Amino acid sequence: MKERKPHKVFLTGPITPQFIADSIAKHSIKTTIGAHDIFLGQVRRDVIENKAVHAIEYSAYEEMAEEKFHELREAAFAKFQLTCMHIYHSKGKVKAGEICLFVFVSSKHRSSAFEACRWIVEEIKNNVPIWGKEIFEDETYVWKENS
Amino acid sequence: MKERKPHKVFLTGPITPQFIADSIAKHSIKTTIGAHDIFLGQVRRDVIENKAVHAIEYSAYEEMAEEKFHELREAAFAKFQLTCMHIYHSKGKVKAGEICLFVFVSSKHRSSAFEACRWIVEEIKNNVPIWGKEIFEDETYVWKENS
Amino acid sequence: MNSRVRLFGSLVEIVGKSELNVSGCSDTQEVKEKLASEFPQLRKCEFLISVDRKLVKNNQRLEPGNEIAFLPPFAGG
Amino acid sequence: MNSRVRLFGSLVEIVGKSELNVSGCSDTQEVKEKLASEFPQLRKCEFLISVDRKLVKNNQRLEPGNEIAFLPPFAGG
Repeated sequence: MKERKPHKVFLTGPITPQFIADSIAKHSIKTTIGAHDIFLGQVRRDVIENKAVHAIEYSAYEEMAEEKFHELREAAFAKFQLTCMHIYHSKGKVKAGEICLFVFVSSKHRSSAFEACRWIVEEIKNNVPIWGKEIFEDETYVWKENS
Repeated sequence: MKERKPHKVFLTGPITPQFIADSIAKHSIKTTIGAHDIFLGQVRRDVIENKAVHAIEYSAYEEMAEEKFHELREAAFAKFQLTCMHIYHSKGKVKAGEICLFVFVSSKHRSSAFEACRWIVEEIKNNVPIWGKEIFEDETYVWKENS
Repeated sequence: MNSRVRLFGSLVEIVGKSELNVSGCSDTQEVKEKLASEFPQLRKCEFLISVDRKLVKNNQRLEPGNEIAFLPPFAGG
Repeated sequence: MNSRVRLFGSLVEIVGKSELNVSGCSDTQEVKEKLASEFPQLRKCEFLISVDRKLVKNNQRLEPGNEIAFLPPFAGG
């Protein structure tokens, strides 16, 4: 089996549309790819007890999270017919409307990309030690809970 | 029900990463969105009888296709809890490695975006009158068949 | 009655043009037969027929001004 | 034996720091009890425990040098 170099998942602050465009552009040389599925998590301006979320501040048990991401990556390649996969997650502050999660899966045919992308997002939500503080305009906060 | 303006689906030539980035960026003001799912179709350099596909030239029954895209859009909004959806398809020549289809679905929670995106891509493949000529380096070609 | 027939994809090459007129046909089945007798290769082709941009299930009576189209298997995406 | 315990998310606020040392515990259950008696609010918190970055199912014996962590419910994505 080809050894896949674990890459850095955490990026400080929001994931920019330009970063996403650059990632997409890099795949034009991989001409066995027919389908990409991209999931983006965007911070919602949820209203909690009359206060609107202004930003989420993400923190993680980074060493464990990077191990989990690596396991998840190996499992995804074993489970699905993939050409490429990339995961990026923000750490630090991400404002409402900005992007905090970028999962990018590429395959020859669309079904593998779709299935893998969805599976990966669920795995991240359930099994990777990341936390978020939902910060309001007045700087009070609550700890985010995943639904 | 809110009237949704049908937008132009066909773009001449490949869909660029920059176009995708600009579309993503426009959604940062929509702060009820928590999840985006983006599907990209990329032209594969398939080898058919020892000749590699250099490009696909897309053509469509445009008037009918635009009607179908509009119906599909209305059906998707009725069927799934969506905030936004955009579909772009190339016409004319798209080289191997370039992007010919961009489906962009946004919703509050991830499951609607995932389900809608996949549904829309299948609908496009099955029900929209678009054709593609797979052109080889030597300018011979075959008509593409969807799998 | 004169009917306008549009052709797409591989069918354009078989017929040699992307549009033609047929006369004296009262339904889509007759249009199909008429063109197939003129262009026998069409009999080997798989295609659907639309009238005014709606797919025809079996056969459909034609009205003046209908736009008929012959559509080979779709290959978008 | 001295064990290093790392805390994350909301638990950092309850304990007042992100890392501490506990002594005299031979398994994860003992660490949990010891910290809960010192910080009673922990009893109301939902969290998992990891040892050397692997989640502990029930209880786990500790070895010198193990890194223990208390992990509130994950909220990534």
